[in-house]
Amino acid sequence: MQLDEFFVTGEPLIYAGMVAIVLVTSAIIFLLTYFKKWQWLWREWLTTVDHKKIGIMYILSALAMLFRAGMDALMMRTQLAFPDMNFLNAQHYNEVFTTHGTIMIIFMAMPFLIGLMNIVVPLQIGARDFAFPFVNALSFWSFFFGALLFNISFVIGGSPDAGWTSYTPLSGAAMSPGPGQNFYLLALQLSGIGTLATGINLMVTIIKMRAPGMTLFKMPIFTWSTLITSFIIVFAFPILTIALALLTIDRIFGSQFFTVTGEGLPMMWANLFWMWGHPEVYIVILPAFGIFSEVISTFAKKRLFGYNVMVWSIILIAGLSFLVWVHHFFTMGAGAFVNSVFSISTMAIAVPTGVKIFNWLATLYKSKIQMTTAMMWALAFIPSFVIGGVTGVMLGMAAADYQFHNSYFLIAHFHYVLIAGTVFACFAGLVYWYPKMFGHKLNERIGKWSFWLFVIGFHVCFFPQYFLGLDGMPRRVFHIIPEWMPLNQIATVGAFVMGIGFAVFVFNIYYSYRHSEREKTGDPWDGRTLEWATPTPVPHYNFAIVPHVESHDAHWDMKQKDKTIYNESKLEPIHMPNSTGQPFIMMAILFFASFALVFEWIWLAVAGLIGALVMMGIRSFDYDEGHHVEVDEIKQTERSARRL
Amino acid sequence: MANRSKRIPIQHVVGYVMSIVLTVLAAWAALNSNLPVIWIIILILALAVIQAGIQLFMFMHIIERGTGHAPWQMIFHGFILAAIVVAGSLFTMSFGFNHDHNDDGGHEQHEQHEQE
Amino acid sequence: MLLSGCSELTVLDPKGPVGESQKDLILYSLVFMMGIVVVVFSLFAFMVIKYRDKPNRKENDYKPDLHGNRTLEIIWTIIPVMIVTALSIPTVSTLFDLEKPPESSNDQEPLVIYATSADWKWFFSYPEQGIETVNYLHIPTNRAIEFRLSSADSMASLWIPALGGQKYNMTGMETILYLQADEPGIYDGRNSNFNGEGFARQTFKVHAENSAEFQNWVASIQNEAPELTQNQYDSLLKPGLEGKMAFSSTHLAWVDHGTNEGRDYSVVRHWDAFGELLHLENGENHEHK
Amino acid sequence: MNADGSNAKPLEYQTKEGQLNILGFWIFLAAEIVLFSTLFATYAVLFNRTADAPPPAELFEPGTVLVMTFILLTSSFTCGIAIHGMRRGSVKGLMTWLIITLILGLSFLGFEIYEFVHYAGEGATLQSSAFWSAFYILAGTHGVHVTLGIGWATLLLVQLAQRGITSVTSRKVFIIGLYWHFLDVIWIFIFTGVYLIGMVV
Repeated sequence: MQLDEFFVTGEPLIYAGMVAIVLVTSAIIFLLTYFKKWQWLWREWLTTVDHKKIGIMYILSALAMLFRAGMDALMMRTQLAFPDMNFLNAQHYNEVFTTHGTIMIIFMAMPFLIGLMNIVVPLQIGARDFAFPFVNALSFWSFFFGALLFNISFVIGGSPDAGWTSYTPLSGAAMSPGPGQNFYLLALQLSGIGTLATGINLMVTIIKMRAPGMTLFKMPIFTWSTLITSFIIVFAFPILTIALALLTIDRIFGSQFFTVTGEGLPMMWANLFWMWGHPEVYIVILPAFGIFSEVISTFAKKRLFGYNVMVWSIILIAGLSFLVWVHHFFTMGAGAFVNSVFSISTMAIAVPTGVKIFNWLATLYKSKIQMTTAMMWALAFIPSFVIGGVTGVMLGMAAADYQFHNSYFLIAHFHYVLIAGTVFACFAGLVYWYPKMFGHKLNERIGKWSFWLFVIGFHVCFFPQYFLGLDGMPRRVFHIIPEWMPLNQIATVGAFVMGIGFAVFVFNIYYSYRHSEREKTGDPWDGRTLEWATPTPVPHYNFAIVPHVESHDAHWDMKQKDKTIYNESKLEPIHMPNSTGQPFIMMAILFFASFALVFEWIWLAVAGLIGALVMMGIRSFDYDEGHHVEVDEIKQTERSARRL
Repeated sequence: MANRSKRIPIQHVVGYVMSIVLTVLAAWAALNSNLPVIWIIILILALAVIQAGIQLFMFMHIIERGTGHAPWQMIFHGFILAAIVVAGSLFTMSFGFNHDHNDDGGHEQHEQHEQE
Repeated sequence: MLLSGCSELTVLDPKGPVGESQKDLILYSLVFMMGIVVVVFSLFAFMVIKYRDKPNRKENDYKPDLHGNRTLEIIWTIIPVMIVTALSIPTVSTLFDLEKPPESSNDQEPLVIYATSADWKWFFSYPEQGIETVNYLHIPTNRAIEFRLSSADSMASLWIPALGGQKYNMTGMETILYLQADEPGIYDGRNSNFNGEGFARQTFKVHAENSAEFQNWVASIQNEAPELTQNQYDSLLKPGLEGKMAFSSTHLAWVDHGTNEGRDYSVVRHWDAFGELLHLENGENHEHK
Repeated sequence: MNADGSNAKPLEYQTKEGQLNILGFWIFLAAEIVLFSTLFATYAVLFNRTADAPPPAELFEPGTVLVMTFILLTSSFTCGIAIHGMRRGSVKGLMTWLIITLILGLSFLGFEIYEFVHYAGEGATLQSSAFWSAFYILAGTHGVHVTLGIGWATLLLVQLAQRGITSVTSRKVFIIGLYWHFLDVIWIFIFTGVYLIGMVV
């Protein structure tokens, strides 16, 4: 293969990207070497199995991905600002919207939420780590290398360009030759392994490792939403695994699943993709509901209204999420009967969701609302999400969907639910749990600036898109006609305001790191759940003594009764797992195997696969039992953390 | 466990014999019986479900209380999802389209729906 | 102001009975949605303004342990159920109606047009008239059109927003879409389902005209346009952009991409061409219509 | 099955870690059910789409398939006996029956490879049509699972020889037992859904 086929050439924007990548990489290498931090990096981060550190790595990666896919979004909005704009050509635009969608869903929204789950769930249920810390590290590295594989397509080989849904036959070998689609398939496959493993891990953790006294219906609502999300992951991701595998085999080994030749059935890809894809939507929205519930009840200083109903509505939504996938292709011609069935099941989801909205509003009733940044993100969610929700019901009406489908109406709808739902929740959750993670709050004043910029920008960007859709503007076109210009320009302005809001958010992280007051109490928000009972910084074993829980606002209860979870006389040695480099190495090997398969270098891929199997064999013979933290060490840690 | 002390695991032997019998029965139904095709399919699928049950309950001890109720609940939901995936795919992929070998088949289906 | 603005939006200003029924459904649902939005927004504003934690708030207005109310919860479960039911009934009946030709033109047989998508152009074949057009469409007003949709290669979707909703074009199978124009005019039609580099340019104009004018147009094509040969058709199928064309015969004589036999007709002929980039920039070939 | 007190629990359940691992594996198996069901769905939808290749009824051989089924059923039985032996504390019984199970597994694989080669010789390959792609990938995925199971169990045999029955090895053996029975469950459905129905329709 020629070097100029290997690297992407001919695009000034991509050359600029290459230069930026080289500069940033060398800067990181230089800094690590200069400050002699390589060993620290390996010991403290790359080999860690501590759920809190893994969670932080998830969130940092997700923020980086948000930046990358956000840049994609701004490029698209720039291209669409004028009818005669020639900033991106057709091919480049197609690549940009494909990577934007894929990264935002797979490499931003999910890892961000999984990162928060990593940090928070064991703390909320009084556990000392995940059920399988080793697997947790494996999951993170599988996501990390999957994201890396997807992102290098940008400079090596060429990005995928068939949309994040990658519909066949367009994405098959006949119509999309070359490595682009292989990057998509294998990167998703690689990170999918980790997601499935995380789902199993979280389920076992929540089912088996709760503190004594914490029955299922005394779990904090975020833990509940995590449990249900894991359930969806466990049952939805295998479908994606198979769909991706079949298309990969189609492309690389010439089978005929989704092809035009050999009586293949391209429709089947859409069917399988959305059988995973619709539950996937709930994988990223249910944890968001959990976060909002926690934040709203904390800053309203009031118990969550209708806890049981909130839980059951999550369960109901999860069940229905597996029964509505056809609404993504009502227009495929399956006939009025099939469409009627799925139309009704789709609209049925509005019922439990509506109930949740009213329960949040009722939580605010007779409360004492504290307008912190986290609370503002949560409050902004309610009206914004309602707009997204009601337009979702409109899309669910199949007969009307024939007009909405593939138009900007749809684009506006899913950005309204995914940004107002998931992204607001990520920000709310990050601001809320930030002191627990880093030992200091984010600056409130700058936080509110970023909030207002982002939220106003969001509405300015996406509200006009409903009307563009009704005016017949289809999604994924790389240029507009003059009639659509005014609304598009408004949207573009909004997008840039959102971009500024994000920049201010990131600046706030830096500013607060330098200037924020350090946290002393471990409970800066007067919290309600167990994670606030731990000192800050959280010791690596989380709880010196596993607490006994009596209600779902465990910490609130303890504060009312003047109890604490710490009692020096009851300390016992704590068993903890050892750090290990195996997850990192195993996934690095799989990364190279996948990379080889992208370019269809079969023997190299096979060698990599064998390498990964060997690593699994090594793991099988690994009888590392972990270590014990002795009582004296616990005493010392707790005294300094609790400032006793 | 009751069968822990026994030398010969009765439960396993019974399960094994039953699964052999069920397999032979299914093969006979499919290859040698004169039942209508649809009944054969229903019958052998039912036999398969019974056999799967034998494996799960008699060999895999799915209701053994070593880890609580979660195992059988998860497997149960797994089978429900499997039914949704298979039946749902057939449902959505075969109705209403006018395609493939018989050009008129789809039309007939269209009309049937209209009458419904 | 909002409403007057809305009536200029294509989808809400339909020119035929199919689009009309969809518009009615959309406006009907919009009423419910507006209702929900108004209720939720007012409750939200009330809560956020009234229950902010500010100095000299009345202490008896704060009930930290208030945690549920069964009656209320039942009420706000039942109301959404009722709304969903109210939306489902017209949705289902419209769905079944859309599978038939519009009733307003029951007196005539629908005009059959095979609409075939190929990367990135449209072929419209009129089997009864024995003519075929590329990238533009003439239809008579006040008569149902039965589009038989298929694709020579990638999946596309025929969408004429002024006349009604869309359906997919797929190779190896046929989907049927009924549309009808009641007002003469020129409308925008396009492929709305992303299918590769030339996607944004896979558009066409629909000329809706009264029956007599339509017959005149048909006659002029029949008399003046050249015959479509298989060779020419094969080269037109090659992925790329084409201008408007008309022929006095149809490609259905040798291939119907909506059947199993026709499914891979284009792909086997142009296998290598699908990988080649057009290097399509904005502004180029823009005025091919 | 009878309920029992915690002190009577088999060795593999006695540690917290053992319980976590076994539960985790059950959840994994639930995910595997969905994974295979996706392949079954693909197979069912693509049924009859044989294009120019021979239809399945022409190629499937009832004899071979029945023999394969009996081999796998027997291996599932011997695997159960192995676990039974483990719970009685007999390392020798456990290892013997496990080795028998693996030999049966290998012969199953042998038949499957023969079968695939035979079909390919008749003109039904992975590439020849949608139906045959679905057939090979469904049956092949099961075959790959069997292969991985054999490799995995071999590693466990080494560990058993080194360490005997401990809370860790017993947990590992119990889990691979679950895995092996599960593959039998999947095979029952392949036997019924693919071969029998393929020969009937």
